[in-house]
Amino acid sequence: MDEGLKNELSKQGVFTTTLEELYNWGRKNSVWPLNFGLACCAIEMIAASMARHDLARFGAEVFRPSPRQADLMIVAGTVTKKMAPQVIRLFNQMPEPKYVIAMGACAISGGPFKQGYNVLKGIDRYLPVDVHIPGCPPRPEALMHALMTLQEKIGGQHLTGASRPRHLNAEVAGEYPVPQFGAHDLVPPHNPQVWHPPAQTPN
Amino acid sequence: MPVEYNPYLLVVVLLAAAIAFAVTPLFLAYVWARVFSPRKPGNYKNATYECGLESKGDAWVQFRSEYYLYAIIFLIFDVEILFLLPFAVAFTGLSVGAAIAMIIFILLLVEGLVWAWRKGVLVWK
Amino acid sequence: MTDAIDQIFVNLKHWLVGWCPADLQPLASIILSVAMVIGVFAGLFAVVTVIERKGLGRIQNRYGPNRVGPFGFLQFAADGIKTLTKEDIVPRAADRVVHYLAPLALVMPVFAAYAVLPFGRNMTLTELDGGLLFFFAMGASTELAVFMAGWSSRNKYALFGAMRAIAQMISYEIPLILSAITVVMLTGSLSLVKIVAVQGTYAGWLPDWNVFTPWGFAGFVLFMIAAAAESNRSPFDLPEGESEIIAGYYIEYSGFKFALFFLGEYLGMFAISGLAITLFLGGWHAPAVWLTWVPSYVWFMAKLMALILLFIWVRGTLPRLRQDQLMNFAWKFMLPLALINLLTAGLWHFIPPGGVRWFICSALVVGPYLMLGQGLTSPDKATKRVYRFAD
Amino acid sequence: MSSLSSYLLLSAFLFALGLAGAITRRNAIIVLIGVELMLNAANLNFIAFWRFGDHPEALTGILFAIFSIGVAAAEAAVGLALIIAIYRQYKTTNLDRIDSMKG
Amino acid sequence: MLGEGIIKGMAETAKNFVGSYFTADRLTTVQYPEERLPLFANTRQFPFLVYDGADWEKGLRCVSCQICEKECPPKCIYIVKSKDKKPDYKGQMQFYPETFNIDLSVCMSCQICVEVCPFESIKMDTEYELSTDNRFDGLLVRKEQLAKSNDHYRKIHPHDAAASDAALAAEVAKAQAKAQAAAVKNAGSTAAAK
Amino acid sequence: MSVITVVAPAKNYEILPKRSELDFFEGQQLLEVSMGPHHPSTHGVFRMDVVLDGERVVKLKPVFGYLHRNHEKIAEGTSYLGSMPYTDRLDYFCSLTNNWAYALSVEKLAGLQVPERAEYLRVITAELTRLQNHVCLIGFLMQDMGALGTPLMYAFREREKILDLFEALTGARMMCNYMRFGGCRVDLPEGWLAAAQKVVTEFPRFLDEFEQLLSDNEIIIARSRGIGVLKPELAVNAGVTGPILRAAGVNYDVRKVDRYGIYDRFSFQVPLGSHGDTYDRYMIRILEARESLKILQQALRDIPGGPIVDPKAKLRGFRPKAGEAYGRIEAPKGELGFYLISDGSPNPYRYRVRPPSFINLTILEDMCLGHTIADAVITLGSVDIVLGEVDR
Amino acid sequence: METPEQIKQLITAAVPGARVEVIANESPSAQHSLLVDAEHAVAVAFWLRDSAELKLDFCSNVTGVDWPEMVIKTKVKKRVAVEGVEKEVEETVETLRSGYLEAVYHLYSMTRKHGPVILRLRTEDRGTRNHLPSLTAIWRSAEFQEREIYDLFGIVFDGHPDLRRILMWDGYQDHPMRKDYVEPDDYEYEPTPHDAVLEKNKSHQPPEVSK
Amino acid sequence: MPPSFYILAALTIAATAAALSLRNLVHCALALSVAFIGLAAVYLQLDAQFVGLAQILVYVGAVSILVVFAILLTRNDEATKPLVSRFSVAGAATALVVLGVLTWAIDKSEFTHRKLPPAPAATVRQIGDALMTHYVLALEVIALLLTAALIGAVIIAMHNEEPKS
Ligand code: SF4
Ligand code: SF4
Ligand code: SF4
Repeated sequence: MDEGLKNELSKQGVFTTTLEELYNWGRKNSVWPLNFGLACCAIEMIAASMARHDLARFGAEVFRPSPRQADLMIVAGTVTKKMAPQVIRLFNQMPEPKYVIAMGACAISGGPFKQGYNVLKGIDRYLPVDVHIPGCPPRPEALMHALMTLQEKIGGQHLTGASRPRHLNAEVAGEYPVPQFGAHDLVPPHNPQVWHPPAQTPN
Repeated sequence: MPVEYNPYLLVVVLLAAAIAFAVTPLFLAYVWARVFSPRKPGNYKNATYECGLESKGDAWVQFRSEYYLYAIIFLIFDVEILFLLPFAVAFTGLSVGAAIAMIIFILLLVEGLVWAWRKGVLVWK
Repeated sequence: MTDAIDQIFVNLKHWLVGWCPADLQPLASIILSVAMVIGVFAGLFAVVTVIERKGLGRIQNRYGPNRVGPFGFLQFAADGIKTLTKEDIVPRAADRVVHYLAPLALVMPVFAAYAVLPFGRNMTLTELDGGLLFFFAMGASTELAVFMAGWSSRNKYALFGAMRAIAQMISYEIPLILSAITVVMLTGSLSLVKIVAVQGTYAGWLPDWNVFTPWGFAGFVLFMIAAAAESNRSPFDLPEGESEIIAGYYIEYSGFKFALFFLGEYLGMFAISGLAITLFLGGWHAPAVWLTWVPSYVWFMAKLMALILLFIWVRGTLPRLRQDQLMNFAWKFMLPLALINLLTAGLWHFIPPGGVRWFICSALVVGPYLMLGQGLTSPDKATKRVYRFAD
Repeated sequence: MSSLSSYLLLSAFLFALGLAGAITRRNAIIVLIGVELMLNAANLNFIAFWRFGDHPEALTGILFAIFSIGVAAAEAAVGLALIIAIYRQYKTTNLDRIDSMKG
Repeated sequence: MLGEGIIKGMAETAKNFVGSYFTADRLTTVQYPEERLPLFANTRQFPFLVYDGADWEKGLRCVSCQICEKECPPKCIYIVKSKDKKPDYKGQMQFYPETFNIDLSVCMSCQICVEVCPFESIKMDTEYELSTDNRFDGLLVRKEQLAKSNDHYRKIHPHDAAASDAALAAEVAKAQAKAQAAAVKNAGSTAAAK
Repeated sequence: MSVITVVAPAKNYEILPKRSELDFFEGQQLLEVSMGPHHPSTHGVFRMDVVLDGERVVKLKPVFGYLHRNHEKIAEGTSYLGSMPYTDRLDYFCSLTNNWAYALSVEKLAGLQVPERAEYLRVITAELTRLQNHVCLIGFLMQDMGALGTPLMYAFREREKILDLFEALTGARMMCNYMRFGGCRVDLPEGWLAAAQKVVTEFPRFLDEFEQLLSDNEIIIARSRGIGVLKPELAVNAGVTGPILRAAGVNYDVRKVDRYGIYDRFSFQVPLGSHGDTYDRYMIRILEARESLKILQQALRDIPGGPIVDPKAKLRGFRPKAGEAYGRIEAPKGELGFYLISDGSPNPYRYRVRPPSFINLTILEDMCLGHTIADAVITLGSVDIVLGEVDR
Repeated sequence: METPEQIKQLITAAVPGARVEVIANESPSAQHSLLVDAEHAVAVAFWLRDSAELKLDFCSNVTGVDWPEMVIKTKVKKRVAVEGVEKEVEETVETLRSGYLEAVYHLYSMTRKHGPVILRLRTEDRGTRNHLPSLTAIWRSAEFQEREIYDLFGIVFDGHPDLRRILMWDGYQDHPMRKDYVEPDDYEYEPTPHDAVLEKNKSHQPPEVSK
Repeated sequence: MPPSFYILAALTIAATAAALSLRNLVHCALALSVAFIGLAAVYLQLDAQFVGLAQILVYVGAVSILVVFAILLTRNDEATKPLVSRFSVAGAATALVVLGVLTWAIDKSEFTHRKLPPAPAATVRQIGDALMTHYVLALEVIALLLTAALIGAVIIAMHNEEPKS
């Protein structure tokens, strides 16, 4: 019946389009971030929500302390190996649709600290990141730019069809495995389902 | 010409409306989840939140019995209010004697409160 | 003319009801009024969420939401759509049934409380003889809902929040009701319509509102403090004290159920503010004789908005108390003051009007206030500290 | 069956249920709940008799009910306090266990 | 008296609330993206490579000495030296970078590369709107993206650019003088030889 | 395995970590909660494992390492200069004081002199840093008490002004990377002194407003007086430094004790508390901010011209002689020290940061025991930690 | 304030049997340190803290240093008779320094406002004889810092009240601050590989690609 | 007999039964409050407005809370054990007998078969008048009782022995 209804809906193109627009409009204008900061970048994240920059203008100042009510995880700062399982667990506990912004060099790739033994070389090893903001730390404006990039991305998503985002697709698994603490490193060191580095270093 | 109706019927309708008000969106959300955005429960997702760690120990633990003392005092004063209300409504038509009777009533209870206060019961730990 | 505008909603309803068959007329009338009230207050909720965010923004030297829709006022719609389509997560360990019922159990009594509030001239859903009692009975029922939410989540923080919430609500319920009883004593009725009617006269340029008497003023202040505590508003927002117990009793709620808690809390705040208006601020009466041409419901709404702004203002300023201080404040300050205020109101009735009455009653209000305030703060906390400086 | 009797029957049902619960359940709190319900059943009788009685204007039933609520509240406070005190002593609210511990 | 401090605090917030409608000092929001804060002359974000003239490939100042690559603390520069040489601004034949990549996802904007570069060829840009969803390609910037004209440099850091231009001009002058001297000497020696 | 037997001490203070006497509460069911690593008020990814009896804390164990970024290990593999930008990221609120402490240590190690103008620049930037750190800390502290961000917003409003100064001078808002061994990186841009003067002149007004909002507020007084009391003996023994130490009444300010840089030229005072509680810590920070303003006024007035780097200092190929040095300064959070061992190579052989906020946390449990969980939160807030420095 | 030599005299007078050695520091900082034997370290520390002369009540910094086994090349000038002529010849002498771990304490006095006095304790080797007495009982400030040394360097402090790993997780087995620590291999994607990184990255690359 | 009565009666009895038979004590307490609400509704239906609302205020708002507190403060070990005690059979039998007798009595009595008289006026004001005149003594007695209950309950529930150190 589900499938039937879906087909029905996709046949009624008009209806789905308006619904889709409404849905995307709602989602993108109400992005509540998880109140979650890791390191220096978090201070710039806070600065972005402060009077000078005022993230609230985008309706995104509702920093929810509980993952159950948050839509966006801003990974702001260095993710250490000791912290990574917690980050992933938190992300898993957020309800769909949810987004990840990797803010700052550390969150993207380990940044300046990537040579460290306890530093995860990028949160995208375990989580599907929607937007990356380079910078160390990125300016508050850069975070807002990223938010707008994210809004654009949300605005372009489709409710049905093969290109629909993961949370609308029943086949895609709903959560990401949490790595375990090993004797020397996290086990596994990355999640092959999420992380696809280029086969060879592009030069 | 105002229509007369049973006040309780109104309350019932109001309650029903409240339920409808709450349940309709929940139902809509359910339909949405069925049609478009499938719910995907999972081991981690449906685990209890505890600051990102795995929750350890049951949350349903027993609390300090000091909390209970507040509840007792509250109950007694709630009952006091139950008697105060009719008194208050009738107050304008009552004699000084009745008022004094009520003062005695209150004082008795206040005495209990003062006793509890002095006993250090009203200390939240 | 002014009367017509004042009664426009009433007449409109009657006109509409007149179209119904006679036996259905009561029901139709009820449904119309209920729909109206729910619509208005749900709309108010939506607007107030935005206003609150904008107001807080202004207090904090920033704009607040201003990009979604005109002046950002469609922010609530976006939030609504978002919450509606959010995945609903029920923790594995939770008690599913109670978890589901808790938001409903919160919303129901909150809505029911609106049954007795007079929103304007002839604009009350129903006039109960025990209207005030009905209101408080409904208020008391929300405690269980909060407990249900916290307990069923089976989360330590949630249970903490629930425990705090109950302790707080029961502690402030007594001063809340006691400060309302002063009004009842001098009005002689529990019916809110009557209470409003009594405040409808004007003494010179001051209206005869209860708040303009010593006992009424004290009662109003006590009532507002207790109301803030009952609706878990800052500085009494311990049950959801973000910095300590994260989100309190609704920590595990997601999607629209969470929104329902939010809704319940705000509607509760509106209702209790409405009650404060009814009891102390003259209900829907205009503040001056020459303003009586403004429709009554406008006055009610204006006063309601003013109180809501007061709540927002307080929220933007004050940090929160600690649980034991909160309890102490309720039992060792509010409760004695409320009891003394009863006495004041009694004396007000028995002493003939005049300056003497004012003086005695004011003294009875101010004296205990100062004394109890002293008792509440230990000497260390009352003095200003001096600091040494070393070179 | 007439009106009054149906109220009385309801009250009887509640009373019997409360009684059954109070006697058969092991948990002291449930026992107390049972007792509380029995009191409520009695209250219902007061109200019903007042409503159907010859002198409703005397308000006796109502006032009795109010007083009864007061008494029941006091009973609940003391009863639950007792249960908590007992629990602190024996670490259980199971009446059977408490029984056997005593003896 | 109890409540005094609270009232004082409320007055303070009220002042700010009202003030936000009247004074700019109490409404400090800059409404990005429509309004932007002016950037300071020193502001730095990520490095770029300066080129002179119009053709970036010809004008690139970098001589591929790889000092920056070595000194960059997080090692986010990757240079492959060319096999052949091309003339630099002084006309001297120099190597040039065949590959010059900077991994923006690692760069910590520390400016050390700029400080250590002896050839005024790497400078800090001020562009910050770089967020992308393309993790691997989008953040690894290559020579062609890095190359920016000296005019751009003059625009974003007028003061520094002037200094660097002056230094380069001095270098050129010195080189010319040297060349002239050499030419003179050469001429002289040839003359002498003659 | 050889186990060394500890020679019994002759006399000891009561300084051993308080054993949380759990058996004391036998029979009471205690609640174990972990606050953090994701918790709104642990200032980052700090975690406290708390055991609660009702709302009272009976045991509190800090858990570290969630931001352990291996700063020391990385620094041992990088040149001396290369570590300078990393120090920015230690206490990411106060990059300039971190810079200074590191530069000071290297200068000690290599025997470099700092020109006068550079010393003034250092003082000015460091005191501005202290200013913004203290007001922001107070903002965060109020946030922990539950004030909905308003004080924090005001604090950040002022912080932005100071960050503008930093950005104008160093090019970055937070990660300034400004100081070099033997001086500073760039000289003041045009108009900077005037801008700084403006900020410094206007700052007292803000501090007054801030105090108006907070200092007399009954709720804040009730929440913070008598909470998290720290005894001076314990504070000294536990190596607590910075405003917390001075709030406990111990007169120890490295600026006065070591007189490093040119601090002996300025007249300023060290405010001291007498209760050692959270309120004192709050007040001491306000007063220190006022003292910093005094220093700033003098420094902005007196700053001389001249070079800004020691001509002997080399940017590249810097290899100090083998040896070691420990240098310390009074950072806003306490004594920040760098311990360097050189083996003559371009990289330090051992590079160690003495992080004030890490060591200040030693006494967290002692300060929190017996108080409620809400008090523990604000006590932590009043310690002023930054995780980048705690875990490094 | 007393010179290290004087302090050494004072200590040996106050704590009989304590072996104290002054370790000179050539660098301009001239912060010389005192090497104390492990057995008497606690007694010495107590004396340092409580003695009227020094009153080193504030232990500012505690840290570990890893000195792995190393061949030390020293140039020694020697007079050798070469073909009958006595000449001064420089000769490199290789001595094998056995490895050890070191804990360094920087002590100051808050009462007397002087310092630093630097205390060094050395373990016997880097293997299992890696024990040192804990000075937490004397200076609380050592509590977390000694834990950190235990975690990162693997020195076991006997008598420490709560010796657990502090920065790394509990199941972790290495001591990463040691010089011979090998970090886990996560060099799959290195767009800008140099030196060591390049080597490590190579194992993840298809064979034909190399710099 | 209005149909609302049957609905309310069914609700009340079901909730009562649930309150007394559920395994999870918190569920019992919640069911108990539903039963109280049902009873309150019955009072309202009987035109005893004040009592009905007071029932909600006191029972739902306070007694249920008290019960909930008691449940949270004690630990239930019933979950794993049979619910009923050894008196179960006897208890059930007693209850049945009582029910039978009551039903019989109700059925037999003449009085119980009266019809509903017109609604009497029982405004709060009247109640207050009656309370402060005829029942003033009872009021004072109740005050004494409440005070005694307050003090007694607090003494019983207080943790008097200090934890031994
Ligand atoms: S990217 Fe830079 S600023 Fe951000 S967390 Fe990493 S080191 Fe800190
Ligand atoms: S940018 Fe400068 S330092 Fe780097 S390789 Fe080119 S010329 Fe050398
Ligand atoms: S700015 Fe720093 S990190 Fe970035 S490329 Fe230059 S040296 Fe490397």
